[in-house]
Amino acid sequence: MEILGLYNYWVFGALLMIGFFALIARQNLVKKLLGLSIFQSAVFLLYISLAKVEGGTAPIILDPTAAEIFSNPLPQVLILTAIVVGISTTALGLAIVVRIREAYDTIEDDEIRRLDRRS
Amino acid sequence: MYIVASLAIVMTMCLALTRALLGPTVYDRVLAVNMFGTKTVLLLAVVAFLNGRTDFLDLALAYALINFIGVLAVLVFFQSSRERAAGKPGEQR
Amino acid sequence: MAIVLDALSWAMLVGGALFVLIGGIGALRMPDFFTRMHASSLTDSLGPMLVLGGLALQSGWSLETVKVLAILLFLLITGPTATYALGHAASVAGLKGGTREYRASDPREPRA
Amino acid sequence: MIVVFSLFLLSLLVVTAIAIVRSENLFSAVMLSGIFSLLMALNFFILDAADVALTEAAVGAGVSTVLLLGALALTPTEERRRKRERKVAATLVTVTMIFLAISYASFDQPRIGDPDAPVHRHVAPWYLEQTPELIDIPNVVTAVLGSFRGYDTLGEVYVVLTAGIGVLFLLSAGRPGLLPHRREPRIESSLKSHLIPHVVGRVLIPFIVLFGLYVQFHGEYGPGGGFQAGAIIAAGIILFALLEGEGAALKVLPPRVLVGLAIGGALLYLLVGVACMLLGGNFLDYSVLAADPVTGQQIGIILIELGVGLAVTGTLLSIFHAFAAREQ
Amino acid sequence: MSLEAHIPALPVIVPLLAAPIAAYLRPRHLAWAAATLASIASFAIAVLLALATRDGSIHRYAMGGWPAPFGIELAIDSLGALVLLIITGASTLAIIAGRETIERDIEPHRQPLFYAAWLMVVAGLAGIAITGDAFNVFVFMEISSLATYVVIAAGSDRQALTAVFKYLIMGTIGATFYLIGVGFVYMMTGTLNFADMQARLADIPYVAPVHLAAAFIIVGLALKAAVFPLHAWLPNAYAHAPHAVTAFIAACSTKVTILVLLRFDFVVFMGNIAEHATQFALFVMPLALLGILFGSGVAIFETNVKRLLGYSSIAQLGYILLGASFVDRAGLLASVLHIFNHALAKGALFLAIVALGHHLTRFEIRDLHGIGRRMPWTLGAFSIAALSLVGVPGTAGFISKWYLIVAAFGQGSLGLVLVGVIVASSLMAVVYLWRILEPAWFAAADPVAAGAADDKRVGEAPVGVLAVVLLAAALNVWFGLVPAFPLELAGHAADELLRHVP
Repeated sequence: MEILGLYNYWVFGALLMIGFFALIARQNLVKKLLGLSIFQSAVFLLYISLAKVEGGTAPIILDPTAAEIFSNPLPQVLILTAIVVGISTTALGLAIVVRIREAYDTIEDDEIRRLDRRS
Repeated sequence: MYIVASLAIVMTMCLALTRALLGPTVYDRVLAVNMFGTKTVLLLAVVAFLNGRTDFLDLALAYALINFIGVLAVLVFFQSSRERAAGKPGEQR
Repeated sequence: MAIVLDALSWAMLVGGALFVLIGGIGALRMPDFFTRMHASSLTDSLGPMLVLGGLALQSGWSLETVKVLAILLFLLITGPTATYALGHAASVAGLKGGTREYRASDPREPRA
Repeated sequence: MIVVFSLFLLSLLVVTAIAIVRSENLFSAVMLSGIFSLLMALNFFILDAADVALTEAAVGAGVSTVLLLGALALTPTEERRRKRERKVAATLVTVTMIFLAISYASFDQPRIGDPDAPVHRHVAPWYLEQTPELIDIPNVVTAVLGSFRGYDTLGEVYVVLTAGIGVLFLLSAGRPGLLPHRREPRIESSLKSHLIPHVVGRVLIPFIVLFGLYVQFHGEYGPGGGFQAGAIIAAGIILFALLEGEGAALKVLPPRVLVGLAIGGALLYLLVGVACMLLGGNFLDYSVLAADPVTGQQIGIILIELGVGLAVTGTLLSIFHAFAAREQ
Repeated sequence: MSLEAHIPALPVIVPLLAAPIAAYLRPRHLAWAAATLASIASFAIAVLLALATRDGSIHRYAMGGWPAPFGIELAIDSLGALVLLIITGASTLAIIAGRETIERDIEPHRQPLFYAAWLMVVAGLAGIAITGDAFNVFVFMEISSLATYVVIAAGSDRQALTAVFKYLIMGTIGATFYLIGVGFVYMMTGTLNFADMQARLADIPYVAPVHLAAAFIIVGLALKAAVFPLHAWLPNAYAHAPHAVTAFIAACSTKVTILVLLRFDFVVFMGNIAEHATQFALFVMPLALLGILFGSGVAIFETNVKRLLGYSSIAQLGYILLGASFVDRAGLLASVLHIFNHALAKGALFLAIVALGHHLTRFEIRDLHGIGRRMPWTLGAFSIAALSLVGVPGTAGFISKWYLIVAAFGQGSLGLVLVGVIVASSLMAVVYLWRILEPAWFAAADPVAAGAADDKRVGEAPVGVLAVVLLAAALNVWFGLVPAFPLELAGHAADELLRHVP
């Protein structure tokens, strides 16, 4: 069953590209930030799919003696950090969008570029 | 036995998602989000029992709480932006 | 005794799953917003009651039961409140429910 | 059986992502991104990552939806429809090319879940064996997060602090103070009239904050920890702000206290590290904090998790209030 | 407790300690003082570290006391020490020189936050320079990027906001690409430590994911370092940021990313992927050459002085990559040396702009007409830095251009073409710098165009700022005449990078 083992990587690729598309093709700045958060969520999915072990459970060892299979804790730690990085970037991006809205009265990328060129 | 319940819940989440995608008005989408959140809580509880790792139930409680706050936040912000857009004299800031 | 408990919890689980599914279908098939909300919010309380009740029976007298019942209590408090707030907001915003809409146009397609 | 679920939920993810990109109304896009985060959290839970599922739910579904809404309240909520989308064709070509490259490379990669992939062979077994001996706490993820890779988490707290400082800096331009006290809160007017959510909300807030503290100090034994607790407590106080209006919320936690919380949390983390240096160990080596190294590690992890919780709570609340205060 | 043993960890801890304190201090002069003190302290530590790594030794420091592959390990080699020196030096000079302009541009209640964000940039960049762990680089890259967005957005005009938003989008895409690359390498090797990664990457059966990882990492870091085709965010970000911020960032922020690119490519990939050396050369050399010609070419036609220097930075970055793409000791030596010398030259140029900023609001070339008569010392320093940028003998720029040309000759027949490009772009540099200097010195000053209120108010810059600007110019000349110190560090850095290349 080839597909079962690799489906996560394809979904990772798909989400990465959906986010990347939104970042490049969409003009609305808030939509770009949503695309950015999808783009970053794809990476979280990649790391957590690496951590999965067949028949394993979350790495919480209630009694060390029991021979249990656990999933890999390291990617989960990395992703805990990356999630909070993602939301920090989104929060800062939103603050900049709010300031751009007050300065340019629009949050469409092409209109802003036209206003810049004219001034 | 848990399989049946979790299958049904996943099906409902799929239906809720289609409602969220189709929903003509914003309130339909809020309804879909609310349904989705409750079903996630249920699915979490059932899967926790399915895997036998029942110490993850407080995750389900966190989801329920976050979902409630999310729905209320959407209503409040949507209401205030409608008021601002409509420029009702009553609540004019 | 255990078999009775298992059978009962199995019945509650399947019943809960059924109601949840009905709620989902209702939310999708109903013609306009308020009827959709009616369908989904009702099952939002009944479904968890049955499903979580079934789970509580499964785990007998233990910490898990307390946790499951805590989740159930929380869902029963917040579910209806969220639905009320949603319904109130929708009606304040002027979303028309009711039967008047279907007289003229095709019953399945609401005018709103 | 669970594998079928994971395939199904992953495809739902892709559907939701496409819906977010395609939707014109930004409000519905924000709500769909709320669903997207919940789906992400579910996928993490099915892939046996309980801590990450809790973080994604608390941070992704809860706080980021509120922040997006706060920003949307200040910006137009409808994406402008264009006659012809520019650069769509070119982007689609590059996008499909990169996607094919990733899928092509995936055939050489280890299958999901196969136990003898290099990832599970090298560093992970050491963590799983050594945590019961060296740190003796059940949750290995918190042990790795707090102690083995504590320097990463220190960097993480400072990322959150930088975001908080940045948002406060940007949104306090042209205003009297950092978080100017609002004369008459905007949000209060809209929820005051809702009696039932108002009462229910007020009843629930203490339990939410209590649950946040439970998650904070339960981090060693089950899924939980500083980030999740900070997000949950911040969500609880944001609920209070929604019900009572930010004016009341700012009276409960005035701006100086919020900024102080954020800075105090980050400094607490750093000073624990510096204390370890002064007591003779390396930076962030908690075993020198107490006579017996294992208790030292546990004291260290509890302290830094507290620092993380304070920093995240203070920062998320100041960001929320900064957006709300920008309303005038 | 001997502090000396903990020196490797201090360059990050000091700014991290000072940043929250600076944010909380209400009086803004105190916040500035805290930021300056922290900057000076970390500069002193950087000097100590540079002296310690002068003999080519690598100082390792296990964070949290855990051994290397399991815990995070700091590995400070001469390359890291050199870049650390640039970061802390540029930050100290820029923050001392920039106080008045920051005081004028930013409202008082926001300045403590500004200085806190400034210190976060220093801490983030220092964290990247000294860490030996791939994921740790990502975390500190995020700290420095977020803080850089904040300090650039402090610019007075509204175009700073759009420039910062574009920088945020492209910077986050770059950082996420880097994270994907690290994820793929972690998938194949199971470790995140550079040295450990290098050891384990040799015996992996599958090749496709490693190529993909190399592609993601190179593209991601090229995006963050504004390498030629992906440089769109740099000119606007430099042009619209506050002058002091541009002086600091222009000197060091892109160079730190180049350090990570060199470290990843030469240490981790070069030894393990078959003929990665030729791949690296074939991929990077054309980009570097195009970058040099494009950067210098556009700079000639640019009217805004700061954006002009931004395009010249892209060209100089091309030099650094050109040297690295030779994949031999001479090339790498020239490349690392140019990291140091370009930081000196570009830093001095922007510091002079900070001094000019006291009396000029706009920085079109027209505004600099006849400024030489009113601010002779500042423009003198500007001219010396310009000479160093061009690479006139006796200045720091000449040393690295000279070593680059020697390395280029080492490339055989291709060398002639390379030397031709280097000389051509140096001539272009003369052209675009002369376009600024000639009217500045000799043209008649028309106060209306210069936006200066009236003649008598426009005097020399304040003494403190002038001292810093002259010191920067003097450094250019000093390291032009006595290049022993950076040469030695660059030599050891080149040896360290090439140690793993077959």
